[in-house]
Amino acid sequence: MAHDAGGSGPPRDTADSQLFPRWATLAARLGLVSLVGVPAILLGLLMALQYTPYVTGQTLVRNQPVPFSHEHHVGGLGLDCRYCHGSVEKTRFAGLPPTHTCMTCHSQLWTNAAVLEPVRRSLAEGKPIRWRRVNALPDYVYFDHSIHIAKGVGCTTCHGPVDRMPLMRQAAPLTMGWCLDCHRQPEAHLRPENEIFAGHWTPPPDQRERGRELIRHYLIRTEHLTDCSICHR
Amino acid sequence: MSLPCLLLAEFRDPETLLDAARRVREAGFKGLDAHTPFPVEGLAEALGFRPTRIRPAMLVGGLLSGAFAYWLQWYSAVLDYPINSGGRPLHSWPVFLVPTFEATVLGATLTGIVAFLISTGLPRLHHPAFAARGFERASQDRFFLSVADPHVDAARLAALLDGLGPLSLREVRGE
Amino acid sequence: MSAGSVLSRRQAALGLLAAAISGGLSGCGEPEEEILPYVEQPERLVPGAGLRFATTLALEGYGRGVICASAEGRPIKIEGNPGHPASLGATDVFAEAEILGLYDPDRSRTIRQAGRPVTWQEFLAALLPRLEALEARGGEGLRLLTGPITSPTLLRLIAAARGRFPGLVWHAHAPIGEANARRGAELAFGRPVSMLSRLDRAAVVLALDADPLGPGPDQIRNGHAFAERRLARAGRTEFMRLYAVEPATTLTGANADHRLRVPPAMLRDVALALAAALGAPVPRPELAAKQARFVEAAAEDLRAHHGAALVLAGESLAPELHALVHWINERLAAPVEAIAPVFPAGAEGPMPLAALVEDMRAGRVDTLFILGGANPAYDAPADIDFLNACKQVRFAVHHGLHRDETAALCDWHLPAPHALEEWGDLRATDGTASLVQPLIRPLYATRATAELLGLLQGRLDLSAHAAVRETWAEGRTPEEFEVWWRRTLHEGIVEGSAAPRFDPPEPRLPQVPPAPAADGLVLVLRPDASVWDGRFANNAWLQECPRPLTRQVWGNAALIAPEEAEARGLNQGDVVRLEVGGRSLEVAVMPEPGIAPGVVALSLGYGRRRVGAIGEGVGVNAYVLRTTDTPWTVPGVALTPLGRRAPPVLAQEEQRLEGEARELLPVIPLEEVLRAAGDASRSEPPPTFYPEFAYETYAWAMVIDTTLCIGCNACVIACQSENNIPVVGPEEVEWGRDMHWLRIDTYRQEIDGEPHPGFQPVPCMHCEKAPCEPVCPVAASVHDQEGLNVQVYNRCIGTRFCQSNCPYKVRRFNFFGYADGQEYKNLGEPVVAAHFNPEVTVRARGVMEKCTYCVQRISAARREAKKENRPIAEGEVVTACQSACPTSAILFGDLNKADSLPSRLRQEPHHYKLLGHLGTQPRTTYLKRVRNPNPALEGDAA
Amino acid sequence: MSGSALREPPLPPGASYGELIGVVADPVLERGTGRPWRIAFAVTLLMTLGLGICIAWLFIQGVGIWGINTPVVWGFAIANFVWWLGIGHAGTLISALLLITRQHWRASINRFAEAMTLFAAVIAGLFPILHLGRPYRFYWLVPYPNTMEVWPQWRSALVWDFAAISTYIIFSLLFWYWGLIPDLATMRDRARSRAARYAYGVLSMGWRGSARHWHRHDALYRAMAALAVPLVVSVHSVVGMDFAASLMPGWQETIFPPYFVIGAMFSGFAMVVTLAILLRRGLGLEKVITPRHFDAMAKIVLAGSVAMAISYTTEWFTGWYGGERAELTHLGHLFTGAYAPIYYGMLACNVLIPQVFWLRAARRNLVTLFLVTILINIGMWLERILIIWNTLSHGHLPSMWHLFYPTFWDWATLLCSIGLFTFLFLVFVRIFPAVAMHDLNKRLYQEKEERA
Repeated sequence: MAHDAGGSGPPRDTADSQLFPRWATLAARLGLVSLVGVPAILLGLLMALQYTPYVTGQTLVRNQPVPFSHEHHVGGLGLDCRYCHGSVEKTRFAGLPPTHTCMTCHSQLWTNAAVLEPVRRSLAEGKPIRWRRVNALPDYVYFDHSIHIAKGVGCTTCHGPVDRMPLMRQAAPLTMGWCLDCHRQPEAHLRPENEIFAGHWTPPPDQRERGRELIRHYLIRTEHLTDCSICHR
Repeated sequence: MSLPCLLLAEFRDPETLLDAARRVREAGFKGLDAHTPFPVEGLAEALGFRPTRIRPAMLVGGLLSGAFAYWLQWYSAVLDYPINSGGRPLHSWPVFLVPTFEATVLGATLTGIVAFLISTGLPRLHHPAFAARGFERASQDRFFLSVADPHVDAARLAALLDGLGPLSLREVRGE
Repeated sequence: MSAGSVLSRRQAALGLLAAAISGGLSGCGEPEEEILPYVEQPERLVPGAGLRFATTLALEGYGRGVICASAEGRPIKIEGNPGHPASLGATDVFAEAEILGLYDPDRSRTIRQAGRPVTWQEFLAALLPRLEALEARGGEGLRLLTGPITSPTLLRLIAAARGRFPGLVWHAHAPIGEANARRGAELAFGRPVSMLSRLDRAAVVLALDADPLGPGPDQIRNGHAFAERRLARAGRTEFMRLYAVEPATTLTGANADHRLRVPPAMLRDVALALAAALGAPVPRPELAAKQARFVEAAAEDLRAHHGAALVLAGESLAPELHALVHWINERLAAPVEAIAPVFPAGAEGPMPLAALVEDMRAGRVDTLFILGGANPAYDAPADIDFLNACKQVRFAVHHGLHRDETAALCDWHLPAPHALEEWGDLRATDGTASLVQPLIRPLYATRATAELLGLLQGRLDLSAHAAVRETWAEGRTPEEFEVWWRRTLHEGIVEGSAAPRFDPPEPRLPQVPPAPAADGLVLVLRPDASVWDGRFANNAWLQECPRPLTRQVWGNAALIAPEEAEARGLNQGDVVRLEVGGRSLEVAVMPEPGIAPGVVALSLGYGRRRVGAIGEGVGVNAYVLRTTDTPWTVPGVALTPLGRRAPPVLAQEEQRLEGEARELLPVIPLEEVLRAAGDASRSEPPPTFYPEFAYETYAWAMVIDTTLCIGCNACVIACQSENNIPVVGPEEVEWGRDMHWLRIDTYRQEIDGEPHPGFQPVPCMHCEKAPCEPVCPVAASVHDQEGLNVQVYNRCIGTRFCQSNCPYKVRRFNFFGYADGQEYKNLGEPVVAAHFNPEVTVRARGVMEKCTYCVQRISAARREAKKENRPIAEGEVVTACQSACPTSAILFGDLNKADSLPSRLRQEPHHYKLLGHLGTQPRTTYLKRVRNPNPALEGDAA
Repeated sequence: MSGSALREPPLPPGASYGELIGVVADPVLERGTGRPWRIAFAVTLLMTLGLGICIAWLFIQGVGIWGINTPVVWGFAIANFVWWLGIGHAGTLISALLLITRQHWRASINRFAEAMTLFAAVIAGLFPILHLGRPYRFYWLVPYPNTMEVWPQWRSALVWDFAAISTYIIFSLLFWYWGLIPDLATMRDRARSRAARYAYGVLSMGWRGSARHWHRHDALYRAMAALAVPLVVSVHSVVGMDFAASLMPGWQETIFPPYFVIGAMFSGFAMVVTLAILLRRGLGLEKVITPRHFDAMAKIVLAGSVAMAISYTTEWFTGWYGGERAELTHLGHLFTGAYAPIYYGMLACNVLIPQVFWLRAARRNLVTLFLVTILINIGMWLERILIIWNTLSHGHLPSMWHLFYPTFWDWATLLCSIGLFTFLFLVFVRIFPAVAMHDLNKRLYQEKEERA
């Protein structure tokens, strides 16, 4: 135990003859701070991560069995969305063109282009083309294309300027928050009927006013739009 | 940042330490402190410490975090996403008070902790006092008076403490 | 689209054309999906939109017209066909459950010989030479065994087959059937007649062990009529009175105003006494005071309602008694209609099973076709030894949905298509014909009965489709036939095909033989409300559907009177041996207040040995105690306790309602409703601190009329089918974890010393001040703007606080992944997933769920209305339970419309809120259960 | 509080500062682990691993492995939660309340009582999460920015729980640790091995007993004590509200919050006594934990038991006086239902048996104390499970009456949680001074002064 070194004259001890070196103090303080700080920062990053394309899949492009270019067909040839996505006005599901639809043109054009081989095979073998889904929602979300079309939400509002997409890309984060933003104030995005299928559409300067006008026009009950039961069943 | 010089006087019991403290203070020494195994009442006064501001800090911290908690509840339940929950009012203030209270306590506590660390300068693993031989008993059964005053040397202190019979008197040198 | 192709569970849940590989409800980090468009898109079919087709489903050979909804080519829901006389827009449990039956993984998939898979060609190779030989012998030794058949096409083909094989004998076997009724009618009228009772024109009805409201091909029609006559509304005086005399409670007895418990033998005396009281020259038997008084009062009541009084005889009654009842009805000018039997009788009709077995044993049967799901090896009476007889048959072909007990005896087995997979036609009990059209391409390589009968004529290429068209093309030019065909398929009913009514001859008064004196107990056998005669034993929905009254699931029990149980020192669940004529079975007893002393009631259809993973070994096979001459009541049964216990699995353990608790399901006499007529000062909400939320657009609400609820369970299965409600299995139910969103609480209250059962369907109450919502920490249980109490599965973390605070306990928790990876037995197989309704989320483990008022239907209606810029019309939203209910006891609508059904019914004097005093302000409310007692029998004690 | 009964000093007269320190510190620093300790350690370590298995199986299979069912959706998990949290109350109370009320004898027991509190609270906090259907989503109770843009539902008592308990755990940890710092310094200075000195040195953050430090320490510590009392009360009131803020018969009672708080103190003190007895034996603390301490604590337990009796009778009375059908049915079920025997057992443990503490002899007889306090904790667990069983198994609608039957996993989880608690405690007494040495010496100094 402690020994009392009594003696003549005041004994002198040097500051370094002790348990911890000088730097230990700084280390301990940093340690204490990081003990709290590091987990906090990690959590913060984790939260931030949720907003990144890494999680939401925004801007994500997928390779397709057939490198179908909306840019060419919509932007170039000016096909109407509904030519291929036939049920977009009728049902929940926008619909994908049956192989038959592709062949209406491609039985004449590019009849032996290599890229179209899968299409021809599909028709020949009666096997569907396996497209890879780009805009995917979780299965507990019941999104209905037809009602959005009917109430003045244009295709590009969610799908982005497809007429400039060589390969289909997920334009929006498709998070619940993103849906809510529009469901909370639709006026920012509503369009008149004739512009719904417009290839790319930029809101006019007085969109707010027009939007409110359109809400009345389409008889949209905004208060109901944030009900859970609107999307979840 | 170790002091150039630190004088330590060791005593057997708190009473003597208290006398010593009073004396050195009257002598106008600077940089006074004491090291004891348990809190000795009156020591702070004897050494002339100003009352600490930890508690006011805790009060402020508590109130702030409480206010934030209440605001958060109000914002989220009334403003950001108002949802009809069992026909209860959106601004259900009586229940909002419960989390508010908890937040207040937590806020006050954490503020207090931080304030304590700042005001005491802990953690401080390296300190000249530790260099003093026999100082380990400061946490057990010895009572040390410490003077960190460049104008004071061991002799003056010894003279001043004459009659109180310190067990030992030592000085710690930094370089 | 290749709807037959096996779908993944997700795909079904997702309902897109996409095969989604996905994590649970939490859906974090979207997995990659694929979308498969059509190659050639079928016309009519719009991806994402459902289709509805009219078709017909058979029970006991009789058709019940239905409309089947399909999604992406998968049949997913059965609804009633309003145009069909045997459906009138409603369904029964059996019809609803056909969906699961279609996707039953235990269905037979391949042709087999001696258990080994073979090809159709191999079968033909074996069969055709035989047929040649048989034809040479004039068909001697060729036999057909079928269930009851009403299909014009099949009858035509059988006749045609007889044309080729004069010696062909057709036998029909129906374990339930209507043999006694037929013989009784012949006794009375001297020729085959079938009598249609018209409850909708009856003011007083006396049921002699008859169960018009019970399960059976006519349940829906009778239920509908019953409801028409028992509508208790303020100021509406007309209200049928129903008497029941029976040994064991039937649904009819449960809904009767006065019910007399008598042992089966006593039924004869009651019938005679009644006839005598109505002036029949028959000896008036001695009756106990209580019974005498009952018969007296009933007879008086019947006489008083001449022209609208009706007596019904149950199938269990002897033919003589049926005849006697015909005589009584004649006397009362009862509302009955005579038609020629829909099910062919007499010469062109089939021979009984007994004759077949006799010939088989004598080796007179060379080639035997067992068609249409006949299963004598399981359900033949015990005195008919089909098993050994079958060994004598050289070439036996079994054709059925499952490789069942009979299939095991036959050398050949052919898988039969499910009713929703093939073409056909059927007749309803009133003779109305309707077409059966497939909703989906056959899942397996099955052959329709018509095809097999085609073979007998040597027509190897005859498809069911062609056969049916042939039948109906007769007497029509091709053009008009095509028009007719399309219209009939669309309507789901053949116009003007109902059998013509005619005036039957004066019924003769029969000689009623004395009741057989028997000692010991009398065993009363009944068709089962869930598995019928056993054919539905492998249907998990039906097995788990709580039986009416007993609320037992997954099995049957020997029901005995409580006093009987006490006398014999038996407790619920004690296993006993029932023994008669050297045959015995072991079964658990269950005291049931509705059973007459000295009677043991046991339902048929259980104890299947070969049917599939779900049904095998469930319950006890009662057929072993059944004989040809005692099909329904087996006298002289000895009961010996075995000291073992096997408590029945019950969905509801406490049924007694005493004292104040009666407020839960008040039973009031009709007068109270009439007296209180016009008084609408009711149902103001209790005072509250909270501001009332305004529901501007719609305020959905439901009113349930407990007077009309006959306890048939159709709504329960409809809900299960519509909302993807999983089956949990007997063990889990025993733990108390059944998942039905809608349950039929059954309570018994003593009225005049008789237990008076009452049914109370309990869905979610959708309380405006919902106790479940404020307690949810994550806002998974919340209200929407239309007043729905919605449960957001994907937000739910499973604290179960909502359920613990729900006074109605209507919430259901996924303790395991019942629908999501931890399914019961084989219900996890991919094909089963095809029955899921894509409009409803398949709930994962650990989340709470509950009745949503079919929010998917509301949402669909709302979206349609919005697209057309109009409000949702009254009656546009029909919940699954409502659409199934044969008595329209469940009514749904918008409270914001003053003229909507709920709004009007909430003004009724006998309207009440369940646990209303708690201030939960439920949106689901009730009408009290109204009785129409005969004053002459009131205060009848002891 | 009844501590005022202690006129005479509880510490041995003539003891020196160093001696007392030795009494506390030597068992940790000088003496090796005894055989009993090692056996206990091994057993509880196994039980802790067992808890791990229970949890693993739970996550693999789902909460269905427990006996919970549709009406009785809550079971052991919630009962265990309430029970552990109750135990996790006495520590902070002893420290804080007795500190504020100047009950200096607390010095001998507050340290390990606080440790007990901490461990119990942590284990308690475990159960609500385990009990979730989807435990991996528990963090949705925290208000944080998320892409769903949804928030916790603040009206739910569970959110209050979450706030209260997390606050309480953090608070208890800090309170305990701050009280510990000076003693850690002492250990640093007494420790022989260099490793130990470094370890204690880091943990004590360089505490050098400076008068300044003491001054600030005192200010903070007393302020925290002042906060602790309302906090503790709030925590178990909130737990009480989990049940009271409902409309189920037997739950919807205004008495619940105070009744739960008292119940918590009751069981907590009982547990403290149990542990005190074991510690006194195991570490040879006879000098610092004296019969007088037990006497005082026994009195508090007795008071608690009386308060519980009052709570029960109030519950019965209000139930009967309210006259509501469901309430009466519930009452009837308490006394005659399937769980009645357990209920009577509970009453015996919590109300009847503790009455022996009216006798001075019983208060000072360690065996009696030990047995009674064990029984009390069993009784308190029964109370908690019965609150759940009786109400949920016999709710408003007879059609949904269904009993709860525990499964193997119910029992395993409960027992293993006790194992974990003991394990943590065993580790604690081997590493930290089980008694607050600076408080002891301060007390000693005061007594010397009083004598002088």
